[in-house]
Amino acid sequence: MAGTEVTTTVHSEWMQYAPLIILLPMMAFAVILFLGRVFNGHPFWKKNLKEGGLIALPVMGASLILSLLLISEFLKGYSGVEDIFEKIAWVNTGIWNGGSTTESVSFGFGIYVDHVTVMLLFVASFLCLLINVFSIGYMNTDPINDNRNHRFYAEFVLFCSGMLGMVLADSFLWLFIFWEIMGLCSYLLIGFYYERPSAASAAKKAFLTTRIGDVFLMIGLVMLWDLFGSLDYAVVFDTHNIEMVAESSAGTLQWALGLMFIGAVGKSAQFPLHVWLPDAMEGPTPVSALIHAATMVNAGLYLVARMFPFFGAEALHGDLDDLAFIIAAVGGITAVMAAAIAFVQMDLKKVLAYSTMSQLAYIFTGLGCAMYLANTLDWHHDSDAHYIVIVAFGASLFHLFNHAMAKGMLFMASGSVIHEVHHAHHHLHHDDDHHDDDFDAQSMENMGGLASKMPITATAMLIGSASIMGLPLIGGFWSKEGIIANAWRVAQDDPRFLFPAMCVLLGAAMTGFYMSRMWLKTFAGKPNNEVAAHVGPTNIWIKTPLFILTFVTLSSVLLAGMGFTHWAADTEYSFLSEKNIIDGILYEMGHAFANSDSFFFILTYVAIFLGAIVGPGVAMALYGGKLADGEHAKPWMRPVIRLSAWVNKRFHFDNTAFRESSLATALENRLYIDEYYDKAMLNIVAGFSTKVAEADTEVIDGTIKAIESGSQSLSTFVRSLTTGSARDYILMVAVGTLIISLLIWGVA
Amino acid sequence: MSKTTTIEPFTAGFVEALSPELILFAGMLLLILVPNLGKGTFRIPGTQTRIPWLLGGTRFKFSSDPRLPAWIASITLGSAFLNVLYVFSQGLDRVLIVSESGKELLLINGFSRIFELIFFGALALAAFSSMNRLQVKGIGSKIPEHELYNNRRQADFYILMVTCALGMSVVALAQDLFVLFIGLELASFSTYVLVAFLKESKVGVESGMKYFIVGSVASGVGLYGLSMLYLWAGSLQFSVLAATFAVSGTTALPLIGIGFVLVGFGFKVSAAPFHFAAPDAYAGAMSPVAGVLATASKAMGMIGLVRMLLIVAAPESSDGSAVWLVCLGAMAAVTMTWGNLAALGSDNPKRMLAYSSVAHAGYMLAALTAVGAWNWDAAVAGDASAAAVAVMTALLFHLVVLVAFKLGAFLVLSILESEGGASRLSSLGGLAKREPLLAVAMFIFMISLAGVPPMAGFLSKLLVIMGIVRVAVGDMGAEISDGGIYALGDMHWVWWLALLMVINSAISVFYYLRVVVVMFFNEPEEGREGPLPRGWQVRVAILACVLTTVLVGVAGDSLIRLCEMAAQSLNYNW
Amino acid sequence: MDDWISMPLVGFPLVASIVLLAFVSNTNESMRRRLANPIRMATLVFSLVLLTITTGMFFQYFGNVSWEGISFNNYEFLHRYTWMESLGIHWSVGMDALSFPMVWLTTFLLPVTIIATWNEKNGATYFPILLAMGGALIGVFVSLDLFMFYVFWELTLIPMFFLILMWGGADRKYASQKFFIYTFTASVVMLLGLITLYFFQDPVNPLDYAGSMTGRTFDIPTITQHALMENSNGNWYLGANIQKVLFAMLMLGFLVKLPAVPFHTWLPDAHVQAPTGGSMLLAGVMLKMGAYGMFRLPISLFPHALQYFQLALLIIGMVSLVWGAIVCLGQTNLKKMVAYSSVSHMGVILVGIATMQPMGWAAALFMMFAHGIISPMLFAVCGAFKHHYHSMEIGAMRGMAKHSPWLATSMMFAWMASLGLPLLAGFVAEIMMFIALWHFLAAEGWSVFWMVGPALVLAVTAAYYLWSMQRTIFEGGDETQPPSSLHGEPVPDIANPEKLAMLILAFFTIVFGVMPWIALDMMHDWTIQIFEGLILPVLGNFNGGA
Amino acid sequence: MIDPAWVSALSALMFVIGLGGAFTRKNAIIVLMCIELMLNAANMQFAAAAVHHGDTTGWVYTLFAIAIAASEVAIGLAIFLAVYGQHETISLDDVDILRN
Repeated sequence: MAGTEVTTTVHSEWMQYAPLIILLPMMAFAVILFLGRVFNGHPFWKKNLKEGGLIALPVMGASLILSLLLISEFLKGYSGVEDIFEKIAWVNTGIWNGGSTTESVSFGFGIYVDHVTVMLLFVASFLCLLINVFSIGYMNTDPINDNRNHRFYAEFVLFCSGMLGMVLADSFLWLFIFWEIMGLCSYLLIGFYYERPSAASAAKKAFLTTRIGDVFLMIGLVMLWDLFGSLDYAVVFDTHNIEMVAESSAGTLQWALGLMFIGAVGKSAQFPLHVWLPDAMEGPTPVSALIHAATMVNAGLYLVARMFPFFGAEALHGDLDDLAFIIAAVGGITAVMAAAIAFVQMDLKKVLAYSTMSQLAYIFTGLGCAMYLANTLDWHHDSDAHYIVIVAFGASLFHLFNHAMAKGMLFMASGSVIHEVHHAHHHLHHDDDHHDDDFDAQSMENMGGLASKMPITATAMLIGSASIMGLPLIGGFWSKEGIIANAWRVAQDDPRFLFPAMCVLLGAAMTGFYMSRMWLKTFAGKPNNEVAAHVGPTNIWIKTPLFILTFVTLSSVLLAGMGFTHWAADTEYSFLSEKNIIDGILYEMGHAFANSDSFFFILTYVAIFLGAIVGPGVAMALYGGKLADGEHAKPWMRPVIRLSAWVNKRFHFDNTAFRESSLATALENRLYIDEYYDKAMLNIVAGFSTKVAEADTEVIDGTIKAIESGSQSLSTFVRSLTTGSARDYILMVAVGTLIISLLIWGVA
Repeated sequence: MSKTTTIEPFTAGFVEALSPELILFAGMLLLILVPNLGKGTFRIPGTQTRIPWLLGGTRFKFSSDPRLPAWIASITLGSAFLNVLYVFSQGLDRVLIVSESGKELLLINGFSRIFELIFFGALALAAFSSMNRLQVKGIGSKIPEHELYNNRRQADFYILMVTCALGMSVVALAQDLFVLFIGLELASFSTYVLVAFLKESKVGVESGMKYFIVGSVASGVGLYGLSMLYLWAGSLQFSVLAATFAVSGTTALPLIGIGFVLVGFGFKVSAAPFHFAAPDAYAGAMSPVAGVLATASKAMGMIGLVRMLLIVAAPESSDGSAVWLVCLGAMAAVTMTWGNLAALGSDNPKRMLAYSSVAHAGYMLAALTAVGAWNWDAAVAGDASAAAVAVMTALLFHLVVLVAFKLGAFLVLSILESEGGASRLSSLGGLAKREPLLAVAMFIFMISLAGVPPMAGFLSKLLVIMGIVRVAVGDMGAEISDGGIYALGDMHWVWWLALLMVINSAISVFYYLRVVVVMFFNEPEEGREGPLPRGWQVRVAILACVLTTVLVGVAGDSLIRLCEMAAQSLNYNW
Repeated sequence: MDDWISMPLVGFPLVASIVLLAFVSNTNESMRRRLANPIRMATLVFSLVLLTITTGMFFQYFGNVSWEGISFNNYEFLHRYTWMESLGIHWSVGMDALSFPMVWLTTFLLPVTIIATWNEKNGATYFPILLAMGGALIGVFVSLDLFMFYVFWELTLIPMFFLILMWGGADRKYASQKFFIYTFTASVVMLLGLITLYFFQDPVNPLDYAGSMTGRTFDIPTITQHALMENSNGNWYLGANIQKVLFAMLMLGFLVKLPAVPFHTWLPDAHVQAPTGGSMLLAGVMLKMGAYGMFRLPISLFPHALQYFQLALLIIGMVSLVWGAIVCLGQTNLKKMVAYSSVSHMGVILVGIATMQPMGWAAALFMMFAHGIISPMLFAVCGAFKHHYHSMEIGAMRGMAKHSPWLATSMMFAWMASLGLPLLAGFVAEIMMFIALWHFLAAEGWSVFWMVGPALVLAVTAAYYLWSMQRTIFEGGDETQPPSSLHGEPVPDIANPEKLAMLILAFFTIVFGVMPWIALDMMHDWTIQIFEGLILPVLGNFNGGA
Repeated sequence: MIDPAWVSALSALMFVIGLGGAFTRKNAIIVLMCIELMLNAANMQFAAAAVHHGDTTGWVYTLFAIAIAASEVAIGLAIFLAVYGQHETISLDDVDILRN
């Protein structure tokens, strides 16, 4: 077995330093935490090192550079299946199968690089760096964070370490280990404002909910281990090993993967383990951006994507389609549900949170469909089928990429808005202590018409929203269309998939609505109140990452043209190998807008119609509006605002009936799911545990105490026989004499 | 084993053989004479000439010292003890003292010697530490003058101690049941008076009366049993009884007779249901006396039981188990459980120790029961007598070390008693603060009684359990190596006595620990915060007990060997 | 002299503590107060000497001994001295890869405990008692003689009893007695089992080291070797029936010590009342005596019975695991919760044993070790909490992160370590237990529902730890007043010695979490050796599982 | 000459009366008398047995037993006297400070 396999090919000298991608942030964690503990409040620490922010920054930069080097090496043709450096034999142990010998087993740590890895690696390290930059601008300028930012940076870098480690790990075990470390950091960061009860309970909720998923993941891993005798990718993805397992226990494998998928559901906040994500917005905005939009929630997707080799294995042909359906269906449900809840949210970050859930659900649906295709099509031999599978898988990964970039940006932008609204509020009310009375800087009620005041932010938000909505040619459009198309393709094969397919189509329209609503309510129209009118521009630390990400999002058309969907999904397609960029773009556009298959041709336009016209249209009708007089948005935003104003004027309708409907109430209450969970926790779990604790003292310890008190009362009884009267003693002697004599005589 | 020398009384070798007893006798005479030495004169009748004859009258200064009797008694008992030790170190000869008509009277061997060791040791310690216990003028006393005792009362006390020792040693040596009985009565009468010695207090006399009256009934029953045995066998020589028993032991007369005799000894070892007077006696008597009752007196009763059960009604080698097996097993079970249960709720440390003494009697009876089953498995005859010896060794060892920690515990109580009573647990309160070393000593005694390693009490309990289990398991080990498969049901039922015994030890921890907790946790009682009464003698005695308890516990091998040798020298009939 | 165990590791701390105690008890109150500091320093130095020795043993500095590759029933530093010849009792000491980690752990925890409870009252007697505790504990682990083992087994009760009685909480009287009596009761039954085992030897052809009086021996290596021999009929020397009885009797003692449900109720009482130092040693090492004993005696001696009782062990382990965790959830007392979490973790050990897999056993061994580092930290945190806030109630103090960041951080770390966060020591054991359990269930065709318990526990453990943290570290902004138990005094953070102790414990938790192989490799080797030396020869032929 | 068996029977009767009296009577003196009765029963039995076996040792036993009985009475009465001094009663039922 994989055990202690030793390195094979080392491509470049520096590749041996790949573990530093993980280790550097991990060490930075200790350094920042320690220095912060010691030098807290010191001016140099505060001003020059930004309470650790400027220690984290170079470290994250180094991680990014090392990652890029690794990625470039991979793109040069490094196949990545081999380990880069000598594996650490982390745990050596043995098992006994009932025979006359024991088998030795080893769990090692190594690094595994393939196409999925490099994609996630880039996303993680790139976003981590940007968010680090953003954090310096965001965290260090808020007095509420004074003297505790070192905690933020320490936990932040540890989180990055966990994320990068999870991506780079060469086995499911280490994936799980880093996965849990991320969970810890998420917990700590959500609870950053520990003194707020809501933050404390949100942190607990996040950890616990994901923990429940993790439990299933762990069991799934254990089952998987038992099937393959290892958790190393190299072993479990080995065709021969899969064949062996497929022969005897394909059903068990499906169970194992299914349980692992539950872990992904928890981490990626899918129904029914989605409840933690909206609450997690209690953390500082960079945290929301990083963890709960851009990276950590992708871990679940990464895990599912990692399972692809099983679905694609010839030996398991047709064995795993049920699981593929479940993955797609969970995605479908969550996509619609989250989008619906997002309709009624007033909190800027919460809208984004639900949007995140919804978009992740898209990716799950996409992955589910891709896996169904891989599992049912004969794609190893049929090149058409091969193409279909690869594009389906690639589209999901591409959406992951696009969504990560766009959502990271959106959160940062929203953070910037909140930051400035907050400042404006302070400024306005000359509040010098940071008690926020009732003012909620995150509520869209307190915004409106900010497009002119924060042009870069507004632009970023606009581009990001467009990407999420899937407006043609921008960012997520490419991937989203792919997902929808594949869902329907599968639905043609297997009617079960009509459900997720309908969901994603519906979701497209809903996304269009709530994203537009968010943007319009924040940036268009007139300021909703005095505070919004006094918002000013942001600082450079905040602007820079927004700037960069705007361009990345816009440039996803280039990535699409470069065949991202192909090489991200399969090593057979190498980067830039197929066509030149222009050809690629033309090809993709042709594929998207002029599909030769009439079904998909129509589907594309239906999707575009729903996502780009119906959704935004309704939103504009409800929330569109001109900026306040004298305020001017940048030229590229003006058409949007004007359009919205026009639509609003022309098509405005009264939605009070909806807002007062029970459905809206239900949506505002998150469909009561949290409530049920809380009730279940309180009544069943807490109640049961109290009963058990009582039983422990009353019954188990009660037995002990009863024995004790019983023997005490027995003692009292026995001692009461010693009456004090010598007559009784003599009587006892006489009785004893009789008994002894009888016993001796009788026995003899 | 060394050969037996047979001598008649007052012939050559008699003095050497009975030197400890003669020392005691001499000491007794000294105790009578010396405190009475004075300026007494004898007027020759008809004249005015007074011849000083040194008895009576105004005492000399040295003879009026109230500690003099204690010293004499201590030295007497101590030298008797050392004498026995010396005899042991010289190697033992078996000396049988017979009457002119050839009746066996006394047998001096390892078995009897080790009991003498117990008796003299216990009594010497008790006498030595009573020096502070019985108040004497002007020495370490906080008690008012009128409560002090004069030296003549002292002399009485110590004379009784020495006669008690003398009676006990006769019991140890006797080869004739009646001689044994005489010795027993001598010792008993002494203890009756010793228990009732505090005649100025209500509890003192009450305990004396109860102990006397119940003891008299028991010995009356015993004597009647003796007469039945005599009627049956025509002699009370152990050798004759044993021989007769082997022939016609299963008729009613001897069996009931043996049962009656057991009652007499059962009272001495305070086996249930003859133990009732014991707690009352211990509680009312002075602590050193109670200590003697719990150790030496118990050992004396145990001799009787051993002689009766193992020599006379010897377990038959043909079918193994003795006639009294069930009876004694039941008695052992009831005794140990009763004692422990009763001790559990007792608030009076002395009563608690008394009940614990009952429990210990139960353990010893369990050991004796095991000997009764020594030959239950015909297949294992080869090793069985060794098993019986092992149990006897355990029994002897237990009796020896009991002196150290049981008497030690009573001696600690005696210090508190001389301060103003030790009849409530709370009187031990705060002992750790008042005199830490004394509390530590008491702690050691307590855990030793409970059988917690590494104290002597653990080793003794271990030996007893080992003995029982050895008998129960028999030679299964060898059987197994020949291919048998054994389970719990294949063992003899005495194994369950061992289980009962360990469970009882667990119960016993409860009340022993309570003492410890009171000493180390509770505050001293009102008015008892000050230092304890002084007196180095009792503390030396306690120290000796502590050292014995600990040293035997960690290095008891030589004592085990000594006991084994003594156990082997018992003239079994098989 | 190459006996590095008898005098240096066992005799030295015991004698030193007795001498110190004897010396102290002859002094008066004020003298004792003045002596506290020198005695504290002395015990610290003594315990560091012990740590140096054991660490030196690990690095092959003392005795050049490798802890791997010791075949089953062989021991390093093996020395026998006749003790009580007539009964076949020897002072025989030695270590293998089973005992060495425990010995190291003891010597490691001793100085840490001293540091963590640096300012304990009545230091002049407290620290020597800690030292005695350490000596007795080491004695348990190095004993290779049943008698000696039992003596030290019980000897550990005495210092712990006094630690609880003299330095404990309000209800210490009850707790100390309950602790003593409960565990003593179980161990006397075990003693009877040991003695019965002792007499299942062949006196006709006595074993080595047999006593002159009994013809049998207490020597563990000899008995172990003997138990494996076949007799002339081809049966195992100890028949399966008697093995079961003896196994059950011995296990009772160990299960109570461990403790396993339903024999666990002494533990919460003892822990809640015990002083911090007592709790640290109690949870850190004393509980492991139970697991150690299981491996050393019943498992090594009665493999058939182990197989027979496999299901029972699994059930007890599962129940402990689940019950302990659920009870934790219902606790309002911080220390009680931590105590019950120990019950739950000890369940992991039992389940690991019940899997009859080398991996499961290695998991159990590593759990013993890891819990031995983590749980002292848990109790150090609880102790600090109690010491500074004069209360043990969860929720008595909120917003600790603000008032006492050091304590809050330590608590967070310890809690996380205990709930099995990866890369901290506890995780390795848990995942190994899981894998071994599943492997066992799958191989034997047992129901999958056995996994429900452990799975549930993972979630419940997280729940109670997080919930308690929410109510202690978190919440409570400026408007929350410090607990009323402080009577308006300023809220303190933990003192420097406590910080140091926390740092040491945290450091080693991380070290053994990230680099488990340091300890695990030798444990793994031990499990392989026992399987190849004992389990496979005995059970391998006719393995039918349960 | 009377058959020793009759003497034995008589002694058994005496013993039973003595033992029965010992635990039915309250007055310590009477109990002491009952004990004496038991001892004398034994004496009679010794005597009868001596006759039966033709063994003179039995007579010696009897003599010793009488001596024992005498000293027992002496000690007993002394103790009862002391008890009366303290408790002002010698009823066994009323002297029960020590109990349980």
